[in-house]
Amino acid sequence: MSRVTLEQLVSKISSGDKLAIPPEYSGVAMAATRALLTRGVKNLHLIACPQAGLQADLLIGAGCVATVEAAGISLGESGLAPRFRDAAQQGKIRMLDATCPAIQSGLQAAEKGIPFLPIRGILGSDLIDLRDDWLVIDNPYTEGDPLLLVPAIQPDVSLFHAPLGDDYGNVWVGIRRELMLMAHASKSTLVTVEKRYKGDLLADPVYAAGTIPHMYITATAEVAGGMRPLGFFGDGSVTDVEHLAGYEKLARSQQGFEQYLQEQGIEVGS
Amino acid sequence: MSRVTLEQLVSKISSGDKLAIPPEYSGVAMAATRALLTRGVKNLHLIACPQAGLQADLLIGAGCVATVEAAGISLGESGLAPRFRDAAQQGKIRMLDATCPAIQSGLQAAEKGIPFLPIRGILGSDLIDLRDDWLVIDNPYTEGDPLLLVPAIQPDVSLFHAPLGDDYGNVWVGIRRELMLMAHASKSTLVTVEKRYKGDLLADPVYAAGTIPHMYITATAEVAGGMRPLGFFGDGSVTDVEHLAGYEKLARSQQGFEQYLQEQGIEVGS
Amino acid sequence: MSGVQQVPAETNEELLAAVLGRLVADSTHTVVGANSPIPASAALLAAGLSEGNHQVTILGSREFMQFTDGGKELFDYAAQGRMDAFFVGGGQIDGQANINLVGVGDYPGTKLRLPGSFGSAYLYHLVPNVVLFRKEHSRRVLVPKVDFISAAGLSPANHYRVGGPRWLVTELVVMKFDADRGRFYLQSIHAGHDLDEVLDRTGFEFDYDPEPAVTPPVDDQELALLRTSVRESLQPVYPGFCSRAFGQ
Amino acid sequence: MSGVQQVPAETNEELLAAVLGRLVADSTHTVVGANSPIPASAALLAAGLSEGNHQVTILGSREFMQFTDGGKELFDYAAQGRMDAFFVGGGQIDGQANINLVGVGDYPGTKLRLPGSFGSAYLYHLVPNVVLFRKEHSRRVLVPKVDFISAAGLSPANHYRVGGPRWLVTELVVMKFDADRGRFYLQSIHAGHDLDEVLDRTGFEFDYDPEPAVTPPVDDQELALLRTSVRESLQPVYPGFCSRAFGQ
Repeated sequence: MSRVTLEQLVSKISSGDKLAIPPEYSGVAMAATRALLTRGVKNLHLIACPQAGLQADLLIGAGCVATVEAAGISLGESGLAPRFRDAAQQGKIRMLDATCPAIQSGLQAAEKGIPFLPIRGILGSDLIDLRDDWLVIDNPYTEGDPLLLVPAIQPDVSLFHAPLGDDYGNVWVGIRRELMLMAHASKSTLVTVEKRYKGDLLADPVYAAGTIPHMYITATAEVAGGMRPLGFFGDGSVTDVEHLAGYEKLARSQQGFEQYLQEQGIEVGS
Repeated sequence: MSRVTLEQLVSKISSGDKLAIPPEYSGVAMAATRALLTRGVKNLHLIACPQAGLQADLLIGAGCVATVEAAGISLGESGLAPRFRDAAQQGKIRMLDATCPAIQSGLQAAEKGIPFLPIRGILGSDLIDLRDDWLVIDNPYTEGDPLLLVPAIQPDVSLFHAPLGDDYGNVWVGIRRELMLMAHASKSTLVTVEKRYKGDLLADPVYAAGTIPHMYITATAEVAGGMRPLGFFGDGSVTDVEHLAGYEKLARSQQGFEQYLQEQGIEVGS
Repeated sequence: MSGVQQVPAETNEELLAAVLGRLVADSTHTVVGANSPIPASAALLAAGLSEGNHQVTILGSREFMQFTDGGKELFDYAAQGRMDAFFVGGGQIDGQANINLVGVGDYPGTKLRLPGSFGSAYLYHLVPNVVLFRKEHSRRVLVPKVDFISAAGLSPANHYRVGGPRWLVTELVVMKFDADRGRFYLQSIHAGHDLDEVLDRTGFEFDYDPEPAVTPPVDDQELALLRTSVRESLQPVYPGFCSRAFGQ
Repeated sequence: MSGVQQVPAETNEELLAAVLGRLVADSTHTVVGANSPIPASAALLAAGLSEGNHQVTILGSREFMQFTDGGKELFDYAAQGRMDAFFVGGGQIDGQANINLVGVGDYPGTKLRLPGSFGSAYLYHLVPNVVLFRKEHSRRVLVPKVDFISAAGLSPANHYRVGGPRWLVTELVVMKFDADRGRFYLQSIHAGHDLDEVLDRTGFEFDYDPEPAVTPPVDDQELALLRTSVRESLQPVYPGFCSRAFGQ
């Protein structure tokens, strides 16, 4: 584990990586995403764990993404995600449609080092026909009981924003344990932290309960406000819905999207 | 959820129940176990999650147990568990030998409402031949890859000791999340708590991270020192090894075991 | 009688919240998805009328969130059978209660790509009382056959299924889903609308009484709760909705 | 030379800790099971010599415990390939490195029921460097064939296996397990013992050099570390062991 700058952090994400990102109700590393756009990666396989919004739309609009694996991509109450919608409608991205618990089960399979997890429900959904990596088998325990299997999802890298990080590389996420699941499942994990925790998070039994231990953390960068303009469970801040509404309007066209980037001072690398 | 007396708590455990108990490094409800002996249940199916010690040995010695499902039963550095050893050697209990992660995976399958979990390793162990509920299948994702499946383990009731409980029925377990897994997997969960937490554990984001929400908790009873003579993660207390050594010596015979009960003032109900 | 205070007329949102609330009245635990203010109002209303035995979880809120094991816990919890009721929307809904949240046109949504199926494909099979709610009642939404099945309304007998769609509520009607017949039945029409309008604006076939019932209006107790405790509870989650949707 | 301080002779525990420590010297993360003071000393010694790149977890301790996801995390962690080394004991160990932790006699342990397999059946396949440690070197422990296979030393080629037994250390010897040959090789004999004694006290066949090497004694650096930082670190976990096992 090492403490690095934001630029050093995103330099650990490479073109073609399977990049896992958290849902918007959790901790989204937006500052790191902007830095990643500037770095200019290509052909990412984006894994929304299990859904995403602005972060995914920016990466798609900037041409960083080849594949999207998600249960849903939207701007929430601000509407559809326009660059995602456009790319999907035009077939510019390969879409691996899923449902939330299927992605979570895939991550848990990777966490447990097993090839798949069975999952209930879903049978009869057209999702199954689209996913040749989802198998329906006969439950070996009960005859005539068809059962869906979803394969392990092991991201190359997980990227998220967390409330606290300490000098030992431990990261506190509290009840937002989807972030811990991502870290357990991933080959590497990059975290922007809102604040530095002085001391050892694992040494305090109350903080330890919500801490991802350093063994799972590749690098952290301290970036106060690193989730903006999104809300954050860590400090109770809410999403800047005006920002999102403005984005949604502009980004309906690629030209408008470029204008948004310019207005935000985001240079897209190549 | 309700707050009850110790006697009321154990009255919710019935003869024949699948009773899940935690490992000794976690929170063992010893006072409740003594109360359970006095209550006098029979034919328990004891599920050690995944191992147990004095608690299991007392229940076995008092004739409360028909089946033991465990990865290990011992008194740790105080030696073998004498009543368990004797009962197993004489075939007085049905033994479902397991390995730690198999029990944990079984509990996770119940937690997820799925019939089984695959698990790596274990192949070649004689454990598999003994367990007709463990299946070896061909991994549907990779030809010629034999893979073990273990079925869901859903206890009727989980019983453990936790550091804190609040008036809403929430129970704080910190990093000892095997207790949370037990609660998630079980039909009902009974908890002795060391201390009452004033306020709502879920309302404090730092405590919430280590809290089992009240929906999973059937009843709690406040019992300070409810883990003694065992150690407890909740207050850093260590096991009374002299007590255990004395027990180990006495309990080598059934007569000595009865003497131990008498010395401890434990009346065994019928 | 003189001196009786005139109760102001219910808003559309209040009616829909009351109607949805009645459909989950018997729940012990109702979960509401993100960005769903009317179902959230309904769940809180039902809980308020239940004398404290009805737990409500509102995804995206802080106060009405009891889970501590990450995003997966909700789905595990449903599979454990601890969750009675859930509200689901749908870009398209058809007469067999199939729902489409993925896209219109050939897959992957050549005409209109929608956000995706989220948890619907799973919860639709595991939650005993799934209530479909889509305000818009139109042939665009209520179609003969969805373009894509995110979650299937019906399952063969050998499929493991402990839950499914039970009700559909729109700005016009309450429909009850009959899984045995595989069809919706028109339970009631909201006041101010009639059967012809419903038939005209519904793209799928359904069963109905030629003289259908009228949806009972919001009663005084419901209205009072909606405008006090429900509104107060929802204020931090949906401030815009609260200032707009509730009457004085 | 005059003035050289005489280093007191190593204790048996110190020798075994040093020998075990060398076998996990290259680890980045070594995990030690409960009730295993000598392996715990070994892991801490190896970590102390590694300049900080060697993480140690001691199950049952508070300080050397970095997991936060309950008992299962250790096993998930191993399956993720994050754990290099683990120490395992055995009621019986045979020449194919099968271990028995369940019982002696016909199952379920008619002669002597042992505690059980714990995590061995799993970790034996998933941890790259499993070091078998049993202090007692006798025909009772080191048997031709274990009565019950808790964990198998060898696997067919098609079994998923990324780890396995690599070493066996007893109070007499270090043996290296050759999985290709399916046999142990006598790496060295601790000072004060000889090949005849080893042959006499070992119940299984193994390969050896007719003039086997002597286990290198504890060196000054090892001894100094064991008697200072390792002892201090272990004091809260194993107070009895610490007062007994380490020389002054």
